[in-house]
Amino acid sequence: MPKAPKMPGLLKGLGVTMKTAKETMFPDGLLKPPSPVRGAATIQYPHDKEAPAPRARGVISLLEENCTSCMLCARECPDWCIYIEAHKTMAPPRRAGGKPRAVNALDRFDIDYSLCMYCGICVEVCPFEALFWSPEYEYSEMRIADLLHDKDRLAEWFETVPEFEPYESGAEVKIKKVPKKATS
Amino acid sequence: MNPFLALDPSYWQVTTLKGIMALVVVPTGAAIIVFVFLFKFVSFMHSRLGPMEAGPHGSLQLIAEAGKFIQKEDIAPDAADKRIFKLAPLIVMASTFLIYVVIPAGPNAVLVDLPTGIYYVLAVSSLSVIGVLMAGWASANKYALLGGLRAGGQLIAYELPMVLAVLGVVIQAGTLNLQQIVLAQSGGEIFGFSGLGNPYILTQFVALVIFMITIQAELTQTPFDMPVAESELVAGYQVEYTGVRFLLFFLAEFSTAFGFSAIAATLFLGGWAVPAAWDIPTVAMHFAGPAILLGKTMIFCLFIFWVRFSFPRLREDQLQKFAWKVLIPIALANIMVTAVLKVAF
Amino acid sequence: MSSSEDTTIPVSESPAADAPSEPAAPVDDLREGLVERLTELLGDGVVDHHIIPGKDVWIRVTADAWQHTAESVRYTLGCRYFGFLSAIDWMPSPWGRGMEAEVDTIVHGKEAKELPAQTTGYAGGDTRFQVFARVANIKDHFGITLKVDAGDETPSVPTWTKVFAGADWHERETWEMYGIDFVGHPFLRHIYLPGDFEGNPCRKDFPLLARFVKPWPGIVDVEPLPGSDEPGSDTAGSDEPAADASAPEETA
Amino acid sequence: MTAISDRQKLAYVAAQASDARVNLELETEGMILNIGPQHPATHGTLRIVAKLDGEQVIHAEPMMGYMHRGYEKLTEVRTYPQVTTLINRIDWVGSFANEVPFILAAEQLMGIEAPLRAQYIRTILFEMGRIANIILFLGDMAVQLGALTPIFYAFRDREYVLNQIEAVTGGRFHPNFDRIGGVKDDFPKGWIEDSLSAMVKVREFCDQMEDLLMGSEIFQARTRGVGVIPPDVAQQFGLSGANARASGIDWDLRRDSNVGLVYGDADWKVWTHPDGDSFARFWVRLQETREATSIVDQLLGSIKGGPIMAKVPRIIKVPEGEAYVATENPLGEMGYYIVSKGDLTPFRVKIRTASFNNVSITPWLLRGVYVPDIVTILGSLYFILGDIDR
Repeated sequence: MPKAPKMPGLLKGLGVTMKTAKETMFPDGLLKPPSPVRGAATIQYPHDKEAPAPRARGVISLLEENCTSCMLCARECPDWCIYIEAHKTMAPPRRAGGKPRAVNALDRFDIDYSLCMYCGICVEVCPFEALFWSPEYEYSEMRIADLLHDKDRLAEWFETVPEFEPYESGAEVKIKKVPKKATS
Repeated sequence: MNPFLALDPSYWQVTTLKGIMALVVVPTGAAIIVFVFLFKFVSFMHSRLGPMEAGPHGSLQLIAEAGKFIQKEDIAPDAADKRIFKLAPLIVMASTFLIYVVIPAGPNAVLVDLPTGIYYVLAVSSLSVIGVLMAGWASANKYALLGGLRAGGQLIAYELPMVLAVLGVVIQAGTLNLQQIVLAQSGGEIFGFSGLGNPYILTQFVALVIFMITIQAELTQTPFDMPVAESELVAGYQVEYTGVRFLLFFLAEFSTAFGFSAIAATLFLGGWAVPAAWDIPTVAMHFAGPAILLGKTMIFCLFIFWVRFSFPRLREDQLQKFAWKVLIPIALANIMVTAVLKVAF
Repeated sequence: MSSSEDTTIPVSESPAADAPSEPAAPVDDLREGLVERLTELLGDGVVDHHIIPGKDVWIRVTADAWQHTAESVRYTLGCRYFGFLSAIDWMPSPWGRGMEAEVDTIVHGKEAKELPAQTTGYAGGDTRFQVFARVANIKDHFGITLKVDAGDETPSVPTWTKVFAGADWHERETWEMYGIDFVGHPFLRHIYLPGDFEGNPCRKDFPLLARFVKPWPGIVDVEPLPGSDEPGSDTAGSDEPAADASAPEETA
Repeated sequence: MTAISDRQKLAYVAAQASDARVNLELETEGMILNIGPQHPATHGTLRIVAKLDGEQVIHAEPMMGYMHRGYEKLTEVRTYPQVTTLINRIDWVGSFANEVPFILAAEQLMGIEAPLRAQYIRTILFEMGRIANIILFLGDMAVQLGALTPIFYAFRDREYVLNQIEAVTGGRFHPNFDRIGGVKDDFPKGWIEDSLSAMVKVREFCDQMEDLLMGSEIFQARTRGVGVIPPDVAQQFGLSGANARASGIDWDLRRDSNVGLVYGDADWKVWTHPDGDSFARFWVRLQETREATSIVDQLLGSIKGGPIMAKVPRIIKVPEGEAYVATENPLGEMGYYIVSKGDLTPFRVKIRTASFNNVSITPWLLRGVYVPDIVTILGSLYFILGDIDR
C-alpha cells in the first residue's frame, strides 16, 4: 500500500538532485573513478544503439514469393498506403506431371511510409505469411518521396525480421515461425 | 600601485593590461560555469550526459554555441524601439563588466582598489535593471513587457536585503574595501584560534544565506526566475532577441553569476587569501590567489545551479512578500545583532 | 494534509461492483423506476424509452420538454454529472466509405447503390437530426442517455447551459458540426473550425474529401491472362480471404 | 469547504473589480495576452486569450481546434478493426486506454465477452498506459512551475514502462493491440518478471517526486489554493478522473462501472482529496500512480492461463444498436457512444473525451487568477491536446 505523503521540505529536494548527480557521475560508488557514460540513463545515439523489442513495429518487410497479390492488405489498410499491381502468369506445376497453374505475379508492391500509421493490420490480415514486422527503425529520408518503399526495398528488410519469441507460461497461443530460408 | 615582480610598468601599460584582463576574465568566467555547471553538472543531476560531441566530453561545445549565435541574423521586431532595443543588452553587459572591476584576486590583482568597493559593486549591479527594463519595453511584445516589469520589481526588491546582508560583514570587518575585508578574514581569529582565520561564513551565516538568496533573485535564477519564466512568459524580456544580442544577455547572466559568486567568496570565505597563520609568502599568493579565489567561487556557483535546477518557481507576489516580509526583517536583525556583538567584544 | 481514509471506499464493498454480476434480469427495477419518475415529472414530454436491463436506458423527450428534462434529471433524479451532449444525423450517407467512388463505377461499370431508407436507433426518432446527451448519477452509479428530435431542415433545440454549465462547449461543437441551433445559448461560435468555415462537417451529406482525392488502392485490377475471359473482380471490402493460394480472386 | 468557496468568491470579486477598474476608472481596455498556440505551457496547440489587468486575469477563453482531426467523421468510413488504429491517436500518451472502451462498446453490441486472460492482459496494459501517462504529468507539472529536473526523471522512468508496453504490443505509443473478442497476442517470455521490476522503478520515481516536488514548500505555495474547483461545479462541467477526485468526488469508473475489466480481482482503493485545488490534483495523481503499480503487481501475480481470443467472425459486422461504454482513462472518463446499423463501419461514433470536459471549465476557473496561475491550473488539469481536439 502506498505510504501516506510526508512533508520533507526544500532540503530534501536538494538531496534528491545531488544524489542523482552522484549516481550518474559515480555509478560504482564514490571511491571508484567517475564514469558518467555508464551512470547516465541516456545513450549516445549514433554511437550506441538501443535494441528495440523483437515485436517492435519498425518497418514492414515483404516475402515476395509468399505474396499472391490478393489485395487484402491494401484493402484493410486504414489509410490506403499500400499499392499493389499484378498480372496473371502461368507457373510451372507443383508436382511433376501436374497442370500449369495460373498465378498472380507481383508487378508492384509499394508501402508509403509517409502515410503508414504502423498499425500492423496488413501484417495481421495477410493469409499467406508474406508480410512481417521488423524492428529496424533507421530509414528516415531527406525527401518524403523516398519513404515510398518498393518491393525490392521491402524484401531487403526481411533479413532483419527476428524469430517470434516464446510466450509466457499460461499462454495458449501457438508460436509462429518466420519462413526464413535455411541458407540465410 | 605596487610594481608586480619588480617591474615598473607605466600607467598606460597597466591600464591596457587591466582592460585585457577584464575582457578575458568576464567571458572566461561565464564559460567555465556554463560548461561545468549548466552543461555538465546539471546533466548529471538529470541522469544524462550533456554535450558530448564537440571536443572531449563536449568541452568545446561553448565555442560551437557562440559561433552559432554569431552567425544568426540580428533581428529587431518591426514595432520595436530599435535604438533602445539594440542598446539594452550592452547596458546589461556593461553592468557585468563593472562588477569585476573591484574584485580582488590576489594581493595586488585588483583592477581598481576602491575604498568603498562593496558599496560600488552593489550600486553597479543594479544598473542591469535599466537594461532589462529597456529590453522589456522596447521589444514591443507583451510577454517581454511583463517580463521586464517583473524584473524591475524583483531586482529592486532584492537590492535592499542584499545591501543589508552585506552590511553585517561590513560592520564586522569595519571597512567597505574588499581587499581589507579579505585581509580581515585572513588575519582574524576565532576565540583566540587563528589556524583558520575568521571566514565570515562562520559568524555571518545568516547574512550569507540571505546574500545567496538575493543573488539568486538578482540573477533571475529559479526559484526567482519569473522575469524569464519560460513556461509562462516564454523568455520574458529576452523573447525577441536573437543572435549576438541574445548571446550578450546569456553571457551577462552567467558572468554576473560568476562575479557574484566571487564576491560571496570574498565576503564570506576569505576571498583569494588563506589564513594568515599558515604563513604563505606573498609572492606565492600572487600566483595562488586567483586559483584559490576560483576554487571558492566555484563552491558558490555550484550552489546557485544546484538550487536553480532543484526548485520550482515562486510567483511574483510571493517573491515580493518573501523579500519584504522575511528577508529584510531578518537582515535588519542580523545587522543589529552584529553591531551589538561588535561593540560588546 | 488532508485525509484520504475517510473518503475512500474499498472495492469489495462497493455496491456497483456486484451490480454487473447479477444475471441480467428481464426487468430492471432501477431503470424502469427512472422512466416512470421522469414520465411523472414531464407528462407528455417523454415520447419513448428503451431499456437494456442491467446496462443502460435511453429516454426520448420532446423538444419543448428538453430544458425541463435537464432540470428534472439534475435536481430530482440526482444526475448531477454531465457526461456529454452531441447529435446524430440519421440520414444514410450518400458516400458510403468513399470506396464506391467514381473510379470504381467507371472501371467496373457498377451502378451507384441506392440509399437505404432512413432509420433511427433506440427510443425511436422522427426527424433527421437528433440531439442526445448523457448524464450520470455518481452516487447510485447509473447513467441515462436522453434524446430529443431536433428537426430536419433547420434543426434547433433549447439550450442546456442554464442547467449544466458544462454543456456550453458541447453545444458549440454540436452547432458547428451539425448546424443545430441551441436556443438560448449565450454565444454560439466556432470551437474547432476556423471562424469563416462554411458547412457542417459531421452531417452525412458533407463529403469526406480525403476519400475523394485519390482512388482506393484496394481495387483489384489484375490484368487477366490473355485468352481467359474472367471478368474483373468487384471491389467490396468484405471479402473472405482466399483459402487457396493459387487463385485468390475466385472468391474476391 | 467554506475556505474553498470563500476563496472562489474572492477571486470572482477580484476579477470583477479589476474589470471595473480597467474599464471605468482608467478608461483603458486591459491587455489581451495571447497564450499560445505556440506556447510552452499549452502542451500542444491550445491558445488561451486572456484579458489582463496588470497580472490579473479578467477573462480567459481557450481557443482550440488547431489539431482537430475529425475522428468522429473519420470513424464513419472505417471498419471496426481500422478504427482502433485511429483512436490510438486521441490521447497519445496513454493510448492503449483509448482502444479499450471502443472495443468494449463494440463487444457489448455484438454480445461477446473476451476470455478471462484477455481481460487480465487488457487491464494490465490499461494500467501501464495510465502509469506512463501520469508519470509524464508529474514531470510536466514541475516544468510548468519552473522546475526542470523532474521532467527528466519522468522521461527516464517512463521508459521502463514504455519498454514493457513495446515488448508486448510492438508499439510504444500506439499499441493497436486490443481486438474485438480479446487481444492480439500474449505476453512474451520473461515479460511478467520485467514488468514487476519496472513497477519497482515507478514506485521509486514516485518517492523521488514526493521528495523533490510535492514536499517542496515552493511547490505548495504555488499550488495550494490555486484553481479550486468545488465538487458541484466539477460535476456540472463533467470533470472526471483525478480532477473530479481531487474535488472530493468519490467516482472512479474502474470501481463503479460494469465494463469488462478485472479491477475487482485486485485490492486497491480510490484516492480522493477534499481540497479541489491544484495541489490536490497533483497529490491524487501521484497516489494513483502508486495504486496503479500495485494493481499491475497483483494482476501479474494472479493471471491465469487460457485463450486470449473469443470466437468472433472473421469479418466483423456489428449488429444494429447503440451502446455507450466509458472507462476510467488516465485523463478521466473516456467513452464511446457507438451507433451501429449492422454494417462493417459504425454509423456514428461520439467520442466523449475527458480533456474536452476538463478544459471546458477553464473560462470559469481562470477568472481572477494571476498569469503564473494560468500555467499552474492548466498544468494541474492535465489535458492532452489530441484528447480535446480529437
